[in-house]
Amino acid sequence: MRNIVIAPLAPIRISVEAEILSPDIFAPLSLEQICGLDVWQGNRKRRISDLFRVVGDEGPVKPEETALRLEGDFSRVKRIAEGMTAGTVDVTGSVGMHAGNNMKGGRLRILGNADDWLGREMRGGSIIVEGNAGNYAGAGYRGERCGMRGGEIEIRGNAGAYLGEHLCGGNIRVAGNAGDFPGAANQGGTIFIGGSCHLPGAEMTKGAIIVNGKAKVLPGYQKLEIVTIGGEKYQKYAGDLVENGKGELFIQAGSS
Amino acid sequence: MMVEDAICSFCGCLCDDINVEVEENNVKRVRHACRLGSSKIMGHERIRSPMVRKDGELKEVSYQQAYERAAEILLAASKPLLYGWASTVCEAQKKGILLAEEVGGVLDSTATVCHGPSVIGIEEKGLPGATLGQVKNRADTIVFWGCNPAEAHPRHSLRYSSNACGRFTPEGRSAKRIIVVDVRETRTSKNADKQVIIQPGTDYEVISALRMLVAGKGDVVPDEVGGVAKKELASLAQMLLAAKFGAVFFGLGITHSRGRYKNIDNALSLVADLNSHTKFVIMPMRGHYNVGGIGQVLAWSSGYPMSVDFTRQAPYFNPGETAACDLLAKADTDAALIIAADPASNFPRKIVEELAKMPIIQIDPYENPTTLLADVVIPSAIAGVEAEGTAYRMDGLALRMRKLVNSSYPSDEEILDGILECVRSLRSAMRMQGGA
Amino acid sequence: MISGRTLAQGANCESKMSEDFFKAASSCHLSKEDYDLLGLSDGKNILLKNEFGKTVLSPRVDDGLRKGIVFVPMGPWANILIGPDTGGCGTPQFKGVEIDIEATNSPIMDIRELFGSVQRAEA
Amino acid sequence: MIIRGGIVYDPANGIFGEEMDICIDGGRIVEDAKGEVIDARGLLVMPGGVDAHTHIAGKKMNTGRIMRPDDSRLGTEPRSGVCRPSTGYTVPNCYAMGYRYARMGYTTAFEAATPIIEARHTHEELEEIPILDKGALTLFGNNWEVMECVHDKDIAKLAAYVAWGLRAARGYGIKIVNPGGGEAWGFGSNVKGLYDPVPNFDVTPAEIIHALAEANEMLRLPHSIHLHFNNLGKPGNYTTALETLEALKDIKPSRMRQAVHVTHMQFSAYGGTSWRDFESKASVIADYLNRHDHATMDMGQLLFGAATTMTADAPLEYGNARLTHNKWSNHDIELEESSGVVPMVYLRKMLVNAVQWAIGLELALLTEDPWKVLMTTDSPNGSPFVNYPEVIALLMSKPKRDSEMATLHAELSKRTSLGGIEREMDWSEIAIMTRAAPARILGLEDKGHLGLGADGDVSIYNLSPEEVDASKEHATVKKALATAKYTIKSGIVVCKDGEIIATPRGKTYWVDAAALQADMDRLMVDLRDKFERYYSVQMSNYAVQDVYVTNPKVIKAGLGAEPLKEVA
Repeated sequence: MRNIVIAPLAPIRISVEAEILSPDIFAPLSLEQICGLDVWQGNRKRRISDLFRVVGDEGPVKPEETALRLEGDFSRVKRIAEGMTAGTVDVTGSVGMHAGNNMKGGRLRILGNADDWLGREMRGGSIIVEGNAGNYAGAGYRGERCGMRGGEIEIRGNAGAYLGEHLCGGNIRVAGNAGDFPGAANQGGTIFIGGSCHLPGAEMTKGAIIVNGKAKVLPGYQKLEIVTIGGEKYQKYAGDLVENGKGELFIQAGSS
Repeated sequence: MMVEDAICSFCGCLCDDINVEVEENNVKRVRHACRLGSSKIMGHERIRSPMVRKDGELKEVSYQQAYERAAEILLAASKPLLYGWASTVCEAQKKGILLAEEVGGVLDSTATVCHGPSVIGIEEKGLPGATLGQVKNRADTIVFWGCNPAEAHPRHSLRYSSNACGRFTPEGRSAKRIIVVDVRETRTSKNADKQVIIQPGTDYEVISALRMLVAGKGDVVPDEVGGVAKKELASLAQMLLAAKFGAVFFGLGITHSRGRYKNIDNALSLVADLNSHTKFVIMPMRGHYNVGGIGQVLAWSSGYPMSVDFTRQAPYFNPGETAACDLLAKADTDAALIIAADPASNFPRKIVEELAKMPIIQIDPYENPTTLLADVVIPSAIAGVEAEGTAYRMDGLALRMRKLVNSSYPSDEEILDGILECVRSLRSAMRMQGGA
Repeated sequence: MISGRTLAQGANCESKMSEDFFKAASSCHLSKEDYDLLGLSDGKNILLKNEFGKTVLSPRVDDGLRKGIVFVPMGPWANILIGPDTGGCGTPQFKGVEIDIEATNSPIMDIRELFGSVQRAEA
Repeated sequence: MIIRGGIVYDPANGIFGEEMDICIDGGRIVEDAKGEVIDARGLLVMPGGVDAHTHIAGKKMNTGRIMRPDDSRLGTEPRSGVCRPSTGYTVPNCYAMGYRYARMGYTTAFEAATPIIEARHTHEELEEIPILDKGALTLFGNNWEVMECVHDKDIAKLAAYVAWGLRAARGYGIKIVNPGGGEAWGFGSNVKGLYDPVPNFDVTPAEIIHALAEANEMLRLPHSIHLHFNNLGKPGNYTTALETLEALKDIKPSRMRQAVHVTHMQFSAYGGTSWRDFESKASVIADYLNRHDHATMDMGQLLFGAATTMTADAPLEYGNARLTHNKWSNHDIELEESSGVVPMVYLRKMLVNAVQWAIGLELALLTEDPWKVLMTTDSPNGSPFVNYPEVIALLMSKPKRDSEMATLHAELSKRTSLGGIEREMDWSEIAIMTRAAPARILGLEDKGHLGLGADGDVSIYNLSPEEVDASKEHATVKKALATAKYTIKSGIVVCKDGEIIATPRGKTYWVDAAALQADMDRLMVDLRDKFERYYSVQMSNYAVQDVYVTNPKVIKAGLGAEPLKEVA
């Protein structure tokens, strides 16, 4: 593997849009070329080397042979690993919005927290967040009919609102709580929520949502039988019937 | 002199039947307007002169000096916010968009603290609407959901909705059924045929229940939703289905509550569903008289109706990321131009505290709390009273605002032009310096 | 707490530095039940507070409100209690905000006092 | 300016691929000129393109933008050079409208549908569209005053209303959409056909159409009525199309042009009884047009991929939304119209979409006279206008059509006759369908040709018509048409090799028609009453003010007006 380490030179105030922080972009370039890539900070075009220290192995290699390590606080850096197809990105701190946006393959791992729109419209690969994720993880852009279509998102902390909105495929797993409206308009993906959430599966037409904690269930859900999944008992619901939905909602029995 | 059929520049009703008596260039009397409109047209104490803050004090300067200082602030910023725009005319809004492009800023309107969630809802579902005259002529059933027009849009009922008479509604109020859904009793609900009081933050669930009942799937609906008995909701659903022409008007009661845009999204679906059975339309009750206008102008200029980020020279839109409150809450902006708005009063306090940390340019006819924080204050003519121009009514209808009196103040459009010119000359001076 | 437009607040929203606006926007409407419960009849003001701040307002009985719900006209007094979070969609939650209320003898701050404490950075 | 040595196609002047120089001075075509010389040796030269039916401005376009940020993000191009930023694919922003048309060599585009009361908004957007000359047709087919005049059989008063309405809207001509259906939609219903009475008004769609055609000719308007049929978009609707055309046979045009222009015929040439047995009836329609001279049409070609449907046919849009389970905007317009907007994706694998795709091409290829068929996609209903080069390539190349059909549903060949059509259009026919005919059909004397005095609008393509075999080299054709080598607008090079280099302001055509004062007086009694009782705006605030049309080109028409010069 070719290892490349990037770290901010100083704390970042105005957020940086850095869609080029991806194995696909870096793999064929030398370190010097990488340093010369542009990122945007507000209306200013900056070089990577103006804002970050870049060290590591020389290339070129293939994307799948590239391991990118982001050290420090990237919470004000947006669009990390956008569209990546292969390789790995490891972030020791937190990341800004749209990390793993439109990701197609490879692995993005975030030790801190992720901001809103993590894995937006993701198609493949995997994202692991050790901390919390913001709103709209695995969702689609404004007005779009399809959010995440494939791949895996694992959030070991809590997730914000609109988790997996317009989900069309793939799996999302949240160890903690999710906010309002997880799995809204789900059309075929699967969401597991270890904790509680509010109004899951609004307008869900296909797919499944499993909630281990408490959840307020919408009036468009028909209560069905108690089922056992992985040794746990769940109350099964079908819906959302406002959309003639055939989605499945499971809430741990006795919790809601 | 009497100016007839003047257009009121207070709320989104844009009443265009106002008669204004003008004597010696002063408004003497306003006829037909409501209390809100009269107060606006009669006018208040004005800012007298442009001012620039020096050593903590606002000092009077010339317009040109104010424009130059404003241009310096905007060009020094890497992410300036250009905010407001709802209480000025489209001609000024167009200039504002050009300025935002020139300085690479983010342009946002007061919609983001009003009906911004409605816009996001519309992006999910579309807007089955109508002009207000259609409602006046046809509606026999009117729902006010989370809005209180008796206080916020006082002439709405007479001109367009509850009390209006039209071709198929000759009996006016007596033949209409008025329904109010809210978390409290209001002046509007007290005059309704049916009021439904729901628990705060349960709009989404209540709408879902109504969609189920309208579709004949009431058997699945629990006995109580949002604090309202199923029987009560069923009778509401029956009233909706019995309409020959129904209209839903909604306000900030639904956009500002838990669920935000999802509430609107679901209400839009309810109306779409109802159209399988009868005729229904829905419309947001817009507050500022031309908040509709900035949405329209911005949409045809940039493709998006609010919260447009021009920092990378190409429009990018994402409320939640690019709206004024988002940027301020995350300290992700470094200068602000505020026009025809008062964020110091209308934003959450914590966000105002962030705003105060940045250089602020204010363009407004009146002193307000934002003035207390501003570094450059530029007084303007009152659009719709002292300056003419275009405004869009809450139903999207464009009207031309009349000029009622002359003013020595420059219009918003002229001020923005002045700033734009200074931005251009300052930038070319900077380029020449950089090149030398 | 919910905040929103009133006629009086709206009529004075372009003269925000005026006494009329102060009167219109620095009040808190509540049910008779809550009013009596807090013992506000002897001319006391009402203190509203939550994690974001606290504000003193003059209480007004409003028959339209249920117990447990108070209404404050939109404006700088109400906004002290509104959180900065935009919930991912650009708009703070101005309605349905959880607060604690109690009677107080403290005075209501006028508009200049209200903003006097805001830290400004010189451009 | 001299355009040197191009291979010129100017069908209106009988020029079909001749090598010649074109001179422009003062924004117009002249005999001789000095100045800039543009080397066009061997290259395809045509008049600037004219789009006679497109949706580029107004409430429904903006509604499309507002409800589709997913579309707006697709066409994003940053501000650069003389250009402001572009966004959108099916619903571009105003700037992109101008740049993209100009990039394809188009210099004129007519917005197809504006209600009078919302014309101010339409002009606000038209003003923001750079480069293009433009105009807007005005909707009359569901208007209360119209239906009342029709009911009273008072054609003179109707003509007065049309004249008044065009003036109030700064409009160019009479647009009729699903006549009577828009009014019926006011209470959620529709009209079923030509002779189904409009609820509450006791008139039929047939009567509305015929009366408006009579009024149109009474006023000697430059354009004929511009008609969107009833029952549009429904299987089996070709009978409505034929019935309507028959019902207009007796209209005597007041000028050398058609009596009716039927728009986006593709959506009205449907056979079958449902979407299951849906089939093309294009050949029947084309056959009718081949035998009759009172009607012209535009294709309304559908292409696979994203579209946004937007039309004053509101009930159709509700049907679309329910069928596709997509977002739905509706907009009813008091006393005048209704309308809707629904996003759409046309899929290759859907047989219905494949048949629709074939119908548009069949219509164009089976109609013998290219002067009767305009190339359009009813942008953005059938496809956004940027895909015109694809349509042209399909018309010019049988191999391209065959290779497309090979990717489509096997059943397609049973539902259409497209596979058996050998015709391949040549550059003369393309120049007619995209330049000469739209200008003539609209009645634009200075457009669509390169005769002396015509507007100096010229497009030059990086393609040699003598060397390129359009049938085989359709990819080359498509590429060349997508990016003009030069687009010249009023003598100014606005686009060079696909790059926009100048953005002059275009003009806006509108028709000022005179009616008899006595009729106007009678009309005013009606209108005052309507404003008093029904409209939500005052009469004095209704009409579009001059300030909204800053560069007008006013065409005089009407009773007592000078007879119009006929188009060549």
